[in-house]
Amino acid sequence: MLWRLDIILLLFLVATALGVYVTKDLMAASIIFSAYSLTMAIVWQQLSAPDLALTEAAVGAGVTTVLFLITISKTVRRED
Amino acid sequence: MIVQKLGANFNYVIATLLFCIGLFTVITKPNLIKKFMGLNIMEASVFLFIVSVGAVREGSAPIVVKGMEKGVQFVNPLPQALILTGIVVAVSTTALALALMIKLYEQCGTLDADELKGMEE
Amino acid sequence: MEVYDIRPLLAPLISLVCAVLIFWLGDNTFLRRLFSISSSVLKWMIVMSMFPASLRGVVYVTELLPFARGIGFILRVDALGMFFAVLSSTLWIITTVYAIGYMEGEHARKRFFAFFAICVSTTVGVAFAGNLFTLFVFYEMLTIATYPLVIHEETPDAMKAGRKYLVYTLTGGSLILFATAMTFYLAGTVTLSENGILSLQHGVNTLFFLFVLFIMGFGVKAAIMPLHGWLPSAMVAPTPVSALLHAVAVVKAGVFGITRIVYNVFGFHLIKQLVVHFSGVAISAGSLLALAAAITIIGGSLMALLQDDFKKRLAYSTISQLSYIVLGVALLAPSGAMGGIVHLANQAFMKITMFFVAGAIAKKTGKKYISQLHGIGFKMPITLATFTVASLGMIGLPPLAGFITKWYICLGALEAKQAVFVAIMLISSFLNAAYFLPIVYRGYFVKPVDGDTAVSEAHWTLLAPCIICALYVIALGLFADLPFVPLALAREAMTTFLR
Amino acid sequence: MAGVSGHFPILIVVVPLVGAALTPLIGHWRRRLCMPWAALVMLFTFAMTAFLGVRLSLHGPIGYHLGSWEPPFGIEIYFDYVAALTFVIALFGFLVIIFSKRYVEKELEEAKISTYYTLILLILAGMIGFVVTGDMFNLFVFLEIISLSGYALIAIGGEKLTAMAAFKYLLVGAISSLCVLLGVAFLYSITGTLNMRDISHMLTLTDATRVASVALALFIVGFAVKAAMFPLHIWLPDAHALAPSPVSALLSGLVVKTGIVGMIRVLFNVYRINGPLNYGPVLNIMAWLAGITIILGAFFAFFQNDIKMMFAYSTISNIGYIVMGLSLASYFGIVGGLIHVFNHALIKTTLFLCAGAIIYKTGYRKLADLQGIGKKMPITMGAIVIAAVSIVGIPPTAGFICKWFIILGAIEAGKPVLAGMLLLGSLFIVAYYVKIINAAFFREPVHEITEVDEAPASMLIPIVILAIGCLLMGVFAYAPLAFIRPAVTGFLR
Repeated sequence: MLWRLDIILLLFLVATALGVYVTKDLMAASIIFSAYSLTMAIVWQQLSAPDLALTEAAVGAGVTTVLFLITISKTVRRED
Repeated sequence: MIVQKLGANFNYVIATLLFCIGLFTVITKPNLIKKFMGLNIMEASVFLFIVSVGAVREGSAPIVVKGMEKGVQFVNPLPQALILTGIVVAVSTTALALALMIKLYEQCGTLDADELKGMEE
Repeated sequence: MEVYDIRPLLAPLISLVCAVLIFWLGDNTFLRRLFSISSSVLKWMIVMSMFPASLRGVVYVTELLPFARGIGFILRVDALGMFFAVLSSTLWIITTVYAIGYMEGEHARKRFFAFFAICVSTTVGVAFAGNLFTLFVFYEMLTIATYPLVIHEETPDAMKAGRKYLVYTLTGGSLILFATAMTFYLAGTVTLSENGILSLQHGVNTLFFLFVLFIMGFGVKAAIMPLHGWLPSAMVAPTPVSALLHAVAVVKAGVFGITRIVYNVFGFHLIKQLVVHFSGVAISAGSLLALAAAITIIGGSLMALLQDDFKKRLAYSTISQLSYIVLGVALLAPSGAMGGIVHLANQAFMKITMFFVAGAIAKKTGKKYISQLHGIGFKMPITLATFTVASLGMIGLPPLAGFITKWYICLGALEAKQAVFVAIMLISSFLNAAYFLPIVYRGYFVKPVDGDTAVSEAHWTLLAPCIICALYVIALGLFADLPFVPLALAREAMTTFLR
Repeated sequence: MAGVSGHFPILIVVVPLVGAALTPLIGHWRRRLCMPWAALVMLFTFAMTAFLGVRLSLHGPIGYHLGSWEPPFGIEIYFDYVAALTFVIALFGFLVIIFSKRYVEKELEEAKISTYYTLILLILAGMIGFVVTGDMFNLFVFLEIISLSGYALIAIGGEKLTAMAAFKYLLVGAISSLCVLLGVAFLYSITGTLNMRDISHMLTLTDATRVASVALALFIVGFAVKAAMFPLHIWLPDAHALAPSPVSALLSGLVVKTGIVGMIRVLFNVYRINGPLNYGPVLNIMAWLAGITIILGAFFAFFQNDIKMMFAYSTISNIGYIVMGLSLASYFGIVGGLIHVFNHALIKTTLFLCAGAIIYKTGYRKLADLQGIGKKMPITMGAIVIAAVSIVGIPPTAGFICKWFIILGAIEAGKPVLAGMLLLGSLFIVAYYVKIINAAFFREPVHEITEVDEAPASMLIPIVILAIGCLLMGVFAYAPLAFIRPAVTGFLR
């Protein structure tokens, strides 16, 4: 039954990626990107890569998002 | 038949799809921050692909636990070690890029690639 | 017989050292002159020291480090190379004296004399090159070293001429490089040999293509029409440059290259067999080259007739005269080859006299156009006398130098059973007379416009070279067959090549 | 292999890396010591590479297994004939550091000086590692080290638009790195190893040629971006022209070569010309693209009026030379390509350092402003002339050698048209170098640059050494050929 979860997760990845693409508000986009990274972390757990999952959760979802947010706060918030 | 094949390679299909979405974002979005989100999506998709290559269905994590019986199938640990390096590289690239963007914004007052291009001339 | 010796290297090196010294200390006029003259004399002595042995058929060789399989710097003094080296080193002394007088008061003399020395160094290098590769190296260096001399005036005109010069010659150089590489690929070597290095087994069409490439490459400097465009415009350079480089070094390097290609790369026998059939018409390499030369001889003369600028007229005359040499070589007959090689020297001495005269007149009176030269013979009788000697030589009047050439080339044409070229030579002689004699006539028989007929010759540094060269023109004709004259060397070269 | 010298293959990477790590600390303690420290580190590395080079020429390639793990499990450093390039990297790195001293003091803020030397050491370490590693993944890692420090170095000057140039480079560079990574992953998925020689061996056994082909395509695209091959060259001119001059010298002379070395590794060490995958058509396309690169690079360079911009475009066309030589896949062609990797590094480093010296002294960089500079800075301009003559390929200078070999290679491969393209390109190249030389020597100055004199000795010495190198390497070409010949023989086996 577990592979169903995999499929849902993977589809969710696609959805978040598209979300990043369409969102005009950069702040929102970076939050969605964070969700993308977190989902990715879970996928990696599913693929039996716990160390990667941990790193991705911390670095991908955490640090990168924070960096994005800092940049956005210092520059522009909207895309156009 | 096609569905079966698709199911067996579902990870790869998704990875490719994500790669394309990322690339599309990089190419079409004028905003530099957005471009970089796209690049991050691309990177993650490549990592997903590589880990999927090493993954064995129903294999266990490559960690030796006490009292483990022999013959357990491990997933291949090498790709994961590579990806770990890859993630670090990706985040440092992102950090550098974002620092550049802040600098660029201070100098030019915009992060729109088209406007910046106009400024270059 | 080959003898290993350092002198072939020493001869080009000495003027290179001279150039470095001039760059370094050349701001001092005395030192600059000292270096220029002493190195030219020294070089002449080195070259001449090899002369007697060379006449006996000794070949001096210097091999420098080869840097890749089959390719390296080889300097090899055979009779033909010796001939060219004697020619250029002799003329360098004379021209240096002339240049010192002519450049008095001009700007950037340090640069001028330094590059002048480099040019002569590379010319001797071309003469001594023992393989195509070395030949190409010196040939390209010559191009580059001439550029600052061509644009010496730094006027927009000069810059334009310089650009044109580079475009033409470097394109030619590229073709030579390509052809050299192809030769290396086909023959496995680029070392010049007395009877050629290529053979028919490479395929007639390939060889013909290669031949055309080489001729087009060297033909730029040899000013074969239609590749001659750079030569007339390069006349903006100071006269010593025009004289030495455009009558001796640069153009002769092209002609010399063609001679090398025909006799030492392809070889006399191979060229004779090189016939391609193009849509039913048989074209032989030799006759193609001879045809191009014939067209240039006539075309150059006709163009010369139209020029009023003194140096331009001389330039077109050069174009025409150079093709005598090419024609002589292309006839592939013993006498023709000999006439061509001898004309390397004859044309040089005659043309350099004329350029010296043009320069002396321009320097003294500021007159650059032929239409201004009324009565110049009253003011500068000796100068014009030397010019007259040279023009009569050019026309081919016996016993002057030009006659020897024409005699041998006509003989060659008959030997090759191509009598049409005898006719070409005759027409060309007529045209020579048509564009040179009016100058002489105007100088001696038309009274100057201002009526001033007081004799005022140019400075001796300008006059002496004219006289020496004119005497040489007479000597080359009168004593052509004495053993210690270039003719003997030319004969030696010819007999080895056509064996 | 006894004693410390046995560990040299890894030390040449580790020493500059550790040196880079220590530079900020030293800078924190005494800022003035940064430059001597960096120079010392590089000199030391240089000595080691020289030792390895001699060893290589005497005993052949040196394999080194990290932590004594035999490949394919451990990481292998393989000091082969291509790796002899480390010698050049270390030497030029050293010269560039010497040159940087005065330049950096003038052009950079004081706080950035230690960062600057850190990044320089890092990029050099990355390059040395890239060249010597025998492991595909390490190739990627070192590529990223080079790229990241490269992006930062371009932007360090803080001039207007440098951030833009760096960003452009970063974006394209990141995508190209991803391509390389993906290529590595593909290869790993079909061979199960990351060691180059193992992969090469496994490729002969596997039948997954389609995957291998895709991986090859990814590698070529990835490295072509790094090497700035047409049509992936757009990032280069800005990046190389706007960076501080010593950095431009490093980038143009050496860093673009990582793309080339990457191609060499992939094409000749991993896939092999006579290997199972027949990639002749790919090479053919590359050769034609290289021809276009040569001509276009030279063509655009002609219309620039900024000297650094000219040099940057000239780099593009020279990369075309190299790629053409390599992709001819004939003995002479590859020899020509490889020797130009070295010769172009020499020439372009000279040119950019000279440009740096001129900008340092006058503050001008446009050709129109620099008229008559040749009389004021004769040594610097003389070096430019030597380098220009050399890059144009006038014998007997360094640039001629490669031209000769590549043309020979084109004829050998039966593609004389490519040789024609190369010659045409080199004629274009003449055109814009003549422009520079004319402006510098044969025109009257427009600006009052009377008080300008020669650059300081710390700048002149590297320039003079390199310019003499440009001259000597034409005559003593057998020295690099001693390393290149066996390398090419190995490729063609």
